[in-house]
Amino acid sequence: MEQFFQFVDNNLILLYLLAFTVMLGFELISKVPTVLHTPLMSGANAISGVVIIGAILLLRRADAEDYFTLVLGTLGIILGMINVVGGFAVTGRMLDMFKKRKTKS
Amino acid sequence: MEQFFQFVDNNLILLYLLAFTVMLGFELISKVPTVLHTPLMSGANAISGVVIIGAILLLRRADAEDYFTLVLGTLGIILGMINVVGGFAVTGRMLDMFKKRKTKS
Amino acid sequence: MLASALNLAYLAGALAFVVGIRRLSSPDTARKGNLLAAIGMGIAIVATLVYPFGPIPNNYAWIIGGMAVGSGVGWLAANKVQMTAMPQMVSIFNGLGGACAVLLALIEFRQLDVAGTSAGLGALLVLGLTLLIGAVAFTGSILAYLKLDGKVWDSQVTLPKHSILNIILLILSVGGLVYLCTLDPPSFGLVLGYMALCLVYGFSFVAPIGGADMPVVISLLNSFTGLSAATAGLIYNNQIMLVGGILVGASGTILTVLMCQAMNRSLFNVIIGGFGGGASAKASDGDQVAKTVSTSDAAIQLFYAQSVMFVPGYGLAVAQAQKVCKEVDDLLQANGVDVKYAIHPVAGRMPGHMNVLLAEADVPYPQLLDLDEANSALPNTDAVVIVGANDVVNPAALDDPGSPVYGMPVLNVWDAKNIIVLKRSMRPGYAGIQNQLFFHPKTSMLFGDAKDSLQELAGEIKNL
Amino acid sequence: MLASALNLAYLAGALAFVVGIRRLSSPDTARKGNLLAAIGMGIAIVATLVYPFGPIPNNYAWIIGGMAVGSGVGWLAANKVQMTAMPQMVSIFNGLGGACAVLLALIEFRQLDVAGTSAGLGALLVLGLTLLIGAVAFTGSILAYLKLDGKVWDSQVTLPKHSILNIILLILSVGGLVYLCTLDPPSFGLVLGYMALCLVYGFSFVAPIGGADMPVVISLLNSFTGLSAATAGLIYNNQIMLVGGILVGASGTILTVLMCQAMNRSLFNVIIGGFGGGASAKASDGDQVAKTVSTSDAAIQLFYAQSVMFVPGYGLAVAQAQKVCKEVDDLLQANGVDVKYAIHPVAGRMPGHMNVLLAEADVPYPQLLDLDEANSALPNTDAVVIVGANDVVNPAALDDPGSPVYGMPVLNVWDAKNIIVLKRSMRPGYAGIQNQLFFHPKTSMLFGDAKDSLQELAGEIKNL
Ligand SMILES: NC(=O)c1ccc[n+]([C@@H]2O[C@H](COP(=O)([O-])OP(=O)(O)OC[C@H]3O[C@@H](n4cnc5c(N)ncnc54)[C@H](OP(=O)(O)O)[C@@H]3O)[C@@H](O)[C@H]2O)c1
Ligand SMILES: NC(=O)c1ccc[n+]([C@@H]2O[C@H](COP(=O)([O-])OP(=O)(O)OC[C@H]3O[C@@H](n4cnc5c(N)ncnc54)[C@H](OP(=O)(O)O)[C@@H]3O)[C@@H](O)[C@H]2O)c1
Repeated sequence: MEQFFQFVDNNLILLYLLAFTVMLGFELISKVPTVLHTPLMSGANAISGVVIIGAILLLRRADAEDYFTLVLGTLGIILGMINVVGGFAVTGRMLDMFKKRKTKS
Repeated sequence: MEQFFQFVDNNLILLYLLAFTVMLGFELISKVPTVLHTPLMSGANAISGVVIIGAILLLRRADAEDYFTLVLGTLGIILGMINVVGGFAVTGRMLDMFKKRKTKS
Repeated sequence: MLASALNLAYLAGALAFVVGIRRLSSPDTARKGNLLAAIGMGIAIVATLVYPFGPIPNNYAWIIGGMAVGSGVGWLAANKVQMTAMPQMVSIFNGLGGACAVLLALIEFRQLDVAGTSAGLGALLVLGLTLLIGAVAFTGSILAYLKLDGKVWDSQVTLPKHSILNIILLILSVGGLVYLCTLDPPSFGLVLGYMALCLVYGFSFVAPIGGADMPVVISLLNSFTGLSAATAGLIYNNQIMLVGGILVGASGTILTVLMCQAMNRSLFNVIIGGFGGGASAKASDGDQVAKTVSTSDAAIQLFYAQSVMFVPGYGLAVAQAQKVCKEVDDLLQANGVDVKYAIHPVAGRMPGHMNVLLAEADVPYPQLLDLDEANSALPNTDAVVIVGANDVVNPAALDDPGSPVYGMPVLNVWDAKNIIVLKRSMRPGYAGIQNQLFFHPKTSMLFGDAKDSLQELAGEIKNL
Repeated sequence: MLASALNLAYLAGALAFVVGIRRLSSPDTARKGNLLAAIGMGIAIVATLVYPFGPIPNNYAWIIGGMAVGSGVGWLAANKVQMTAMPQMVSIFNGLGGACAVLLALIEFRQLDVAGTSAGLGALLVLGLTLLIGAVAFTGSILAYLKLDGKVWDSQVTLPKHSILNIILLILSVGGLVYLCTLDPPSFGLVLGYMALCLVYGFSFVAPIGGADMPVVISLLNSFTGLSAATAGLIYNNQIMLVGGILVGASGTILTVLMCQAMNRSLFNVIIGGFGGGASAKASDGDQVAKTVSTSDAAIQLFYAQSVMFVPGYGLAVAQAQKVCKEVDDLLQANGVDVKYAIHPVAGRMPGHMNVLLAEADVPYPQLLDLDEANSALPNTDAVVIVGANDVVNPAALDDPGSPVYGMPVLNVWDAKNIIVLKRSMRPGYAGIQNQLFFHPKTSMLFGDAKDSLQELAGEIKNL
């Protein structure tokens, strides 16, 4: 418990940031039309690939002889990168439908 | 310039918080109907009275003999409190119009 | 532990602000939003009274005394003000918030000077900015109040080439700020001089802006007050001041822009002042003669109509004619006439102006039509009575690309069968432009103060 | 200085995420939003490659190699997938993001174990949470993919009393997390066991959920991946991971709720699984007989109609009948029939499903009507052709309060003059309930696979 309170006091601004980001996430989405649900989900999924940043940081600091970390970390980078690149590309393809929509209507 | 960069590096989370709060402020307002402009302005005005928090902090720390600070600080509290209380009260009165609206329609 | 609890209370207060503003922006939840924001403020104030603890003087007598006085004055002022004078009140309140920020900065500067310690560039910059922004919000709001209340006229405070003067004052203020930052600590006398400069700039900033644009200006100054609260939050490293201030700053800015958009103008255009400059293109456009109508003829026309629509505008507010208007409405309804009111979003001088006035006269809500509803009902309306409206029924908005109101959605009153216009003269309205509607074949003018005209109409209708 | 610049670049990346998501939520700006978010990600990755500087091993060969492989695979997969298999693809991508978080946590745990240093409660908690959430997102998404792709059937993976099993697994996982936190550092073997438990839980979490609810589940698992990215951000004290993750977590949650609302169900109801349990109230409701129609009669009816409206549903996707449907459409239009498509927002198995299919068949956008447009056009429509839709045209949504679809807005096809239904049998659709529409006097059934039926229709029309 003590540790929790200490965390609160030391990371106050972080807590504000978290709370406000959650609010912002809610606000941003709350009025999206149904047809955009799937592309939006896909785009958000691509963004969740930021976890790759962690894999890069990890690997950059890893001992050059520590093959366990190197191999698993590289695997992480591959998986994360598939999520990021594939995610944005799939979203783009989905949205191409809407481009068609625009020009013809 | 050096000081600016140092500030950036030391207050990174604060900067995120600022940027996200600005975004949130924009998002919150961007779809308000015209009739609510005046009450919303008035409500926001009441919130800007948070500056009174500063006046309270200042006065609580002020030397009990330092009459310059005590008098001007108390004046600040009075002005701030007028802003806060008057602001919320006026907003409430404006919005009472809408209550009438609701019950009859 | 208590400290953490209080820190979390602050956070809860900040979130209450966010959710409060969010709710304030939708009619169904606005009242709860206001309450929530007020609760957030209450939490923050109470938390500040006890935290941080430490062995400090506290001076609770001064603080509580000041809070009591401020609350009393604020409460009374808010509740005694006339509904129609609310924008003025908001403007004063906003100015006082700015003044509070100025006082804070001033006291901090003096303490630096007395202690003679150096504070660092960052602290000086933050203090100086708080003073500058707060001062502009203060004197600007006071002048806005005076203008709105009709105590000061634009011409009394505007100098020729005023915008050049404003640019000079702005440069001087910013220069003063930079200079202050180079002295660490600056002498208190110098700070006072800087403050005076900032106060003058605030006044001068608002001076050239047309009195009728004051709602926009108040919204802008409101976002300034928010910013000064945020910079003051940096002084005390206090997150709720920071976050609350920034929220108000951001939402105030957007609100200002939205208000300008609703009038089809740019913020820059408002700030430069002097609306209506190049607008006389069509004003001198002929020796057309407007048709007039006698009170008794108008009364007969309304009495035998199936449906009548009132279009209130700024003139209704000037004449304070809302109650008499409701009287005529009641008389007509008693005779089976279907009576509606068409509320244009920017009729009057503040958003919701007409709603406030008509609510005061107890006009029930279902009788009020918004722009779209009114425009679809107008083709089936027998008679339109325009009570002191002008720009909001100007057909130039649809067909004259050179007109300053071009592009603004207006009430298409010419779709109705007959139009009766109540105003005092052929003078233009807010935008300063002629209105071809007055020369329309369907239109007849009934000149005179709106209240008098409506009173006479009521008398005639009773005698029918 | 460069460090500050990179920190600001991170911030810019985070803002690009925010603005990107904002734009993704409106059709006009969605494409730009996606691009902006991708740019934000690019900035963040590049910044991470060079910052922090320091004398560290870097291992650029491994990193760049991994990035190249990942990019290649991702790009190919995204571009080679069939339009109709996109939800599956998104599900896999999401699972891989979760797997990445799992690997990160695993490596960090191992380094703790190898070094034998104590890490502190906070760090252990954050690592354990990252592993738990990431693992659930990983195996859950993979199972969702398998179900969507028809590779696994609900009954194959669901045990009786499955929700009790899930509660037990959840308690075990959380208990494991708490236990790990008490060991500082925990042994790597134990961590592997914990990971296995979490992976099983993710699988079991999704198992009982109906295959057709997978889009909702993917959205939920997507918000889990976001959360695991955020907790991983806490490990590295990296703000963009934190902020990006939280954003996805929050918006994913709201999106999930919105999707459930669009189907008139609660999230809880979806997660518990087994839709349609108590829904058979009206299913056995009589020995009513549905009227059938021959292909040639149907062709004549359509050929001589003035206006025809297609109502596509999930069956169109199953039969892959979109191209043939367009062919019939062209034939009818060539004969002067006015052809439209009514797109119900939840027709098919993912939002926008019908739009994707019809876009693939090059149906021009103006022919697509949304729910409201279609419902106002239906009374003036001569013939409605329902192509594998069922729940979205179920009148029980309007008049049977006991029905699970009650309250969902539906297409009021019974307002049209004639209704032709193409489906293979009298079997119910997604909600598992009977549809009285099939017994409606205006309705005639044309049984058979939608693609075959349409092909025959096309043949008949050509011969007319
Ligand atoms: N609502 C807002 O938020 C807001 C804010 C700022 C500006 N504005 C602007 O204000 C304008 C509002 O349009 P509006 O049609 O309501 O008003 P308007 O165009 O300003 O016209 C008001 C008319 O009322 C007449 N009038 C004044 N006193 C009167 C009296 N005692 N009895 C009878 N008539 C009287 C005036 O003519 P006489 O002098 O001949 O009597 C004048 O032509 C728009 O241009 C809008 O952009 C609105
Ligand atoms: N769009 C979304 O986001 C989403 C997500 C999850 C769930 N849902 C739910 O899915 C449902 C969608 O409604 P819907 O009307 O589109 O579909 P539906 O109610 O599931 O009905 C589909 C119908 O298509 C027929 N069908 C299947 N294969 C066929 C084939 N090859 N040829 C011809 N007919 C075939 C089936 O009947 P036969 O077997 O007799 O042929 C079935 O009755 C709603 O209940 C909705 O809530 C939607």
